[in-house]
Amino acid sequence: MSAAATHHDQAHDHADEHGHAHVPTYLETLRANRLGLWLFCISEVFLFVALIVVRFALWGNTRPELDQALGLATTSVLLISSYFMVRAEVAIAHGDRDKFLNSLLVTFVLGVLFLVGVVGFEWGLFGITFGDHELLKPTDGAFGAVFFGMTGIHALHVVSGLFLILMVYINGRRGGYSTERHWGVEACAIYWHYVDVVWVFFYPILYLIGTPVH
Amino acid sequence: MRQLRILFSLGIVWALIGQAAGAAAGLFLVRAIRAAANLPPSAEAELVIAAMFSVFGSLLFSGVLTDWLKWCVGIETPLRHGDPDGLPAWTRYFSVDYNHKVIGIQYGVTSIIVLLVGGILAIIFRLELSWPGEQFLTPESYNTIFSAHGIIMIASILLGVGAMVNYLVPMMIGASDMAFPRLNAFSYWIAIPSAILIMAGMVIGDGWETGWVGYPPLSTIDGSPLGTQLFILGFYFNGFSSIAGAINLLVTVMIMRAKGMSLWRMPIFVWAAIATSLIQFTATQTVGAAQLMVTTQRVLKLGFFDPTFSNGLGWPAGDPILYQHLFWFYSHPVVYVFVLPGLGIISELLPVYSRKPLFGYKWVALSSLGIALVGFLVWAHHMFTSGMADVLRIPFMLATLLVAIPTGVKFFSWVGTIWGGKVTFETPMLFVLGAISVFLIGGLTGPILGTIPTDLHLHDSYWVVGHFHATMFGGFVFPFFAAIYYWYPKITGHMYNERLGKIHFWLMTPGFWLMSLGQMQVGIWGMRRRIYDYDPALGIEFTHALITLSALIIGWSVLIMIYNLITSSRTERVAAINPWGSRSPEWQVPSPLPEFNYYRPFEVVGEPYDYGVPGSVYVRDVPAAGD
Amino acid sequence: MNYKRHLVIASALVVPVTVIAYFLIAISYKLPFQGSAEAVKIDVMMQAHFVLIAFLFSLVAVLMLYGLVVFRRREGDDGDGDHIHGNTTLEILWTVVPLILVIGFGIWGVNLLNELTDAEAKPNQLLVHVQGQRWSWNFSYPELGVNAPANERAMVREVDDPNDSNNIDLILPVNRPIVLEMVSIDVLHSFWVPEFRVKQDLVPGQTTYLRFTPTAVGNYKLGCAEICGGRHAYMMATVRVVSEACFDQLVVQQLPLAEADASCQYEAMPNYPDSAK
Amino acid sequence: MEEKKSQAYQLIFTIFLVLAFLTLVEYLVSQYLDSMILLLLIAFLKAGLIVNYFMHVYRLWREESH
Repeated sequence: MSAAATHHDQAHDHADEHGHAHVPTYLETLRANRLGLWLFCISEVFLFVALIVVRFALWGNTRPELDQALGLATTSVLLISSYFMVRAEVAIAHGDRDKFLNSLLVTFVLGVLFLVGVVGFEWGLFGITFGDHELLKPTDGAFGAVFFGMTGIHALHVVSGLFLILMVYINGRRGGYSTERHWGVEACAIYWHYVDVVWVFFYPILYLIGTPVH
Repeated sequence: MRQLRILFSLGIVWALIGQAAGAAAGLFLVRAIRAAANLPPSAEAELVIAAMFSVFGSLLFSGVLTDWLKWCVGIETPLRHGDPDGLPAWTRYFSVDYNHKVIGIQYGVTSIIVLLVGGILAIIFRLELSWPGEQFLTPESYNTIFSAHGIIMIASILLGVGAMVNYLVPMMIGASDMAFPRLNAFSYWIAIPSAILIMAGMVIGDGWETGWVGYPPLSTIDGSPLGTQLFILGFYFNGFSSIAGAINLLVTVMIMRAKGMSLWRMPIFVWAAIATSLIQFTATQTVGAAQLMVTTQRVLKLGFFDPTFSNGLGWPAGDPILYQHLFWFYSHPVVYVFVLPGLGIISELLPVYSRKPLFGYKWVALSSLGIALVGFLVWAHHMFTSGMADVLRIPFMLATLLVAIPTGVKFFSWVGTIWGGKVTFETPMLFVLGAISVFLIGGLTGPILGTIPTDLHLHDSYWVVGHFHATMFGGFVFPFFAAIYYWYPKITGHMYNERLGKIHFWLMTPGFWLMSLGQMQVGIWGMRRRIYDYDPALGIEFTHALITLSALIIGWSVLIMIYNLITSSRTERVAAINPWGSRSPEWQVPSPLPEFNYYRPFEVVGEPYDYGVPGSVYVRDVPAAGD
Repeated sequence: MNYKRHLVIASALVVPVTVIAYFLIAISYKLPFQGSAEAVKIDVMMQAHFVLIAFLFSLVAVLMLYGLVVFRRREGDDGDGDHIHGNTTLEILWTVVPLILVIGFGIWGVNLLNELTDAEAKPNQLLVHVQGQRWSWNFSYPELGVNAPANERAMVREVDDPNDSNNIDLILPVNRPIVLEMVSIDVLHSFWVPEFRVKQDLVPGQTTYLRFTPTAVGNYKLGCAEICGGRHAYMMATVRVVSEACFDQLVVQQLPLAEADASCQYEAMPNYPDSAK
Repeated sequence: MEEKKSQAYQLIFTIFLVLAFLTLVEYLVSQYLDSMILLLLIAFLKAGLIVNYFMHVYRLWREESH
């Protein structure tokens, strides 16, 4: 029996041995976790801003020719996934367990679709083609570097977000979350929305701003 | 048999095994995939994936991820604490442990070991530089060694900062531990494989030659040694440690302060730790981005920093100066990560040995934040001669000079603290005073580098080398040693050997002065930085010999300290509860502290440095009645 | 405790210590020979910095040491010091005074920098093209359509490996404004002649400029000041500042050194005592 | 309770519609106006909506949880 796991009132015996073991309540842990996650988000802002700065430094007011339909499609897919994520969170907070799980599943599928859009079509990684636009190559100077760098870093976050969703889904099926205690869902949701917010900036910055160079 | 069992219970052993296994797995994976895809073998790609896998393998095998992995599959794990079952108590210092004091000591010891490695490298190339001409190194190995010295010392300093922050902050604010003990352990255990990657870079693939800055195109050009890649990845993974540690610290200070401890009643060191963490958890990301870009440029040919690209369509090419901006946006503020905790230690210890309140507490606290904030606006002063846009030089020059103001506030506050006190000169105080003197040299030689016209001569010269060694020693090394001596009785319960401590001081301080002033002298006479050999016509041979001699003296003095620290913990000299007469909470209870720091929670009822007010106390136990 | 008296004594001590400190700096940190017009201007600022360093060093060091001696704990006294928390007036004072100093130096620096980098074409100026590569320098004179001549005399270069370094000299006419137009073909390099006091990196993919006016005839050494790989230390060249007449013979007419006027032969390096022989 | 619940669903759906609309506007702006400032403004607006309504940033400075 460890002192950390014992209830506060019963911790007196252990106090002599280990000192004052403050056992944080769920709400206290929640507060710390929330703060920590948000600080992590702020920290990551500097990574993404660095990438954006690189984009503006190297591209200036130009951009490569990219498939606009594909860009709008991936953006929409990610936005819809974000909606289903928040729907899942609202559902668990109000005890709708089925709705929670279904929404989570939809989020996951949409996230995978986004990856297919970016990594599959836009990168042409699996040789799948979309429309007839010419694909940008990673070695195409600053255009290739920045585009693949930014979408790559973002895709990495999407992949890790998908892992989180999968984890939450599995735990959710086992009944790991309740109306009162679902920090895991909240954390996963914050992360997923965060990935979406990043794309909210990346989309115009990569696809819309500047004059295309042929 | 038992010894073997104990050996294989140690996390550090498993971390090393895991790193080797991960590296091997990564290597063979890339080889197999490339063979299957009919691609020619690529040493670079193998190395990168092997390095990444090795870090992950090290973390996995050491056991620092175990709790989290269990959480992933829905298993709740109580926080493990206390001495390990069936194993000697010392083994917890070599394994994954979640107690902030254990982690602090792990950081500290690792820091000193890494410091020794960096110091030995310094002495090797100092011997090479003692005389003009080629001594015993080749230019390539010289380049590798001085580059490694730089980055290894930085790793050491980051570990040392981690040690001070981890050990001291929860103790000072009355928390039982950090907010996220597992994350805390993670921060430490990822620093180990990344340090190993950096050191491996020296031996694998002919080292590297870029200095610790790793400027492209030198770091990305065809034929640059493979070691560069390991150095960059080691640097990159070390960043995880900084970011995680800083977030942890900020949350801890935000929500785990003792009752009554308002911001203006925190020990001054905590302010420094906050300022440090604010820098660490933000700026580190940009250098991480820069290192990733260099890696992708090397492996995948993404031309972020490659100016030679042209496809005839007017598409933009990369820009090598862009790297310098990203790099210094982190690497300048990180200098303040190194020195702010040290300056915090100075401000923390001076009142104790002067028996007088810290002069201008609020000003000192705000000056830490001021330095941290201004530190974000001055990065391009490392690039005054780089060829960046002229319009940028002037604002960065003015911002750079502004750093002098909060730094000046600190100096004058320290003098103000001493005046009117009753000063004693134990070893920690000597190191504090040494720190002030050395940091003074470092600080005063800064503005001449800040005004561009004078910088045009001194840039990339040995003046710069002297200047930053003085700031690093004055801002980190001396205060770190002061902190070690000061809290040694708290950590071990034993008193260090005062005589040896004083010998250490009286060897190291003049030695350092000589070294730093000598470096500045040869710099102003025309000695360039990072050169393997120099022109005897400059007339700098004698000074160079002196610099080498003083480097040796500093090296020996540090060995004396290590001897002192090791032997003193085995003596019978049990330290008094409060040998320094400090008001700080940790000195009001017997040493060493219990597992969760305090037997009962305390509340803050006074000012931290109210020396000279009879009967006033800083903290007292929370009355048991309400509990 | 009579602080006022102590403060007066300590402040009085600061003055002589400043003088001594400046004297020590002046003799141990003697700047190299002033080989360019820019060096003269920059050195004024350098000296101002040295005065400031001497003064601030003395100020902090004297107050500190004086305090440590006067306010040391006496035998048998185990009380605390005076209860002084701080002094807002003093804090403001030592925030504002440095601020003014800093602004002063800032304005000076801006003006001087603008002067040094003034891109306006000066009469009689000479454009020199500098190309850096690992690990050698190449110079040409685009306006004259010639390259810098190879160095025929072995220079005093004990540390230099003749196999690795080029032996092309940069020959410059004295007292003419020089504009260096610099490119690098591989990695970063940096052009530094300590006697000229100015420095500029060479960046692949772009052209950088450096402007100065050499004012003394003699031989100087140019070194690469930005780490550029294996033989970075040996990426040196000789800069020979010669009279206008010699420049004409050696560069414009491309005469071999042996056939040029005797006065164009070997020139001592102004501040390298042993190179005169 | 039930009412609160449907309100919550309604709110997030409304926000989603606004976001979708803004995305469309963004696309149209780039095609017809090509204004970098406007595009960035819309991006910030979208981000603000997500941070506030989807990520519940205000929970950070709320004392009690849930």
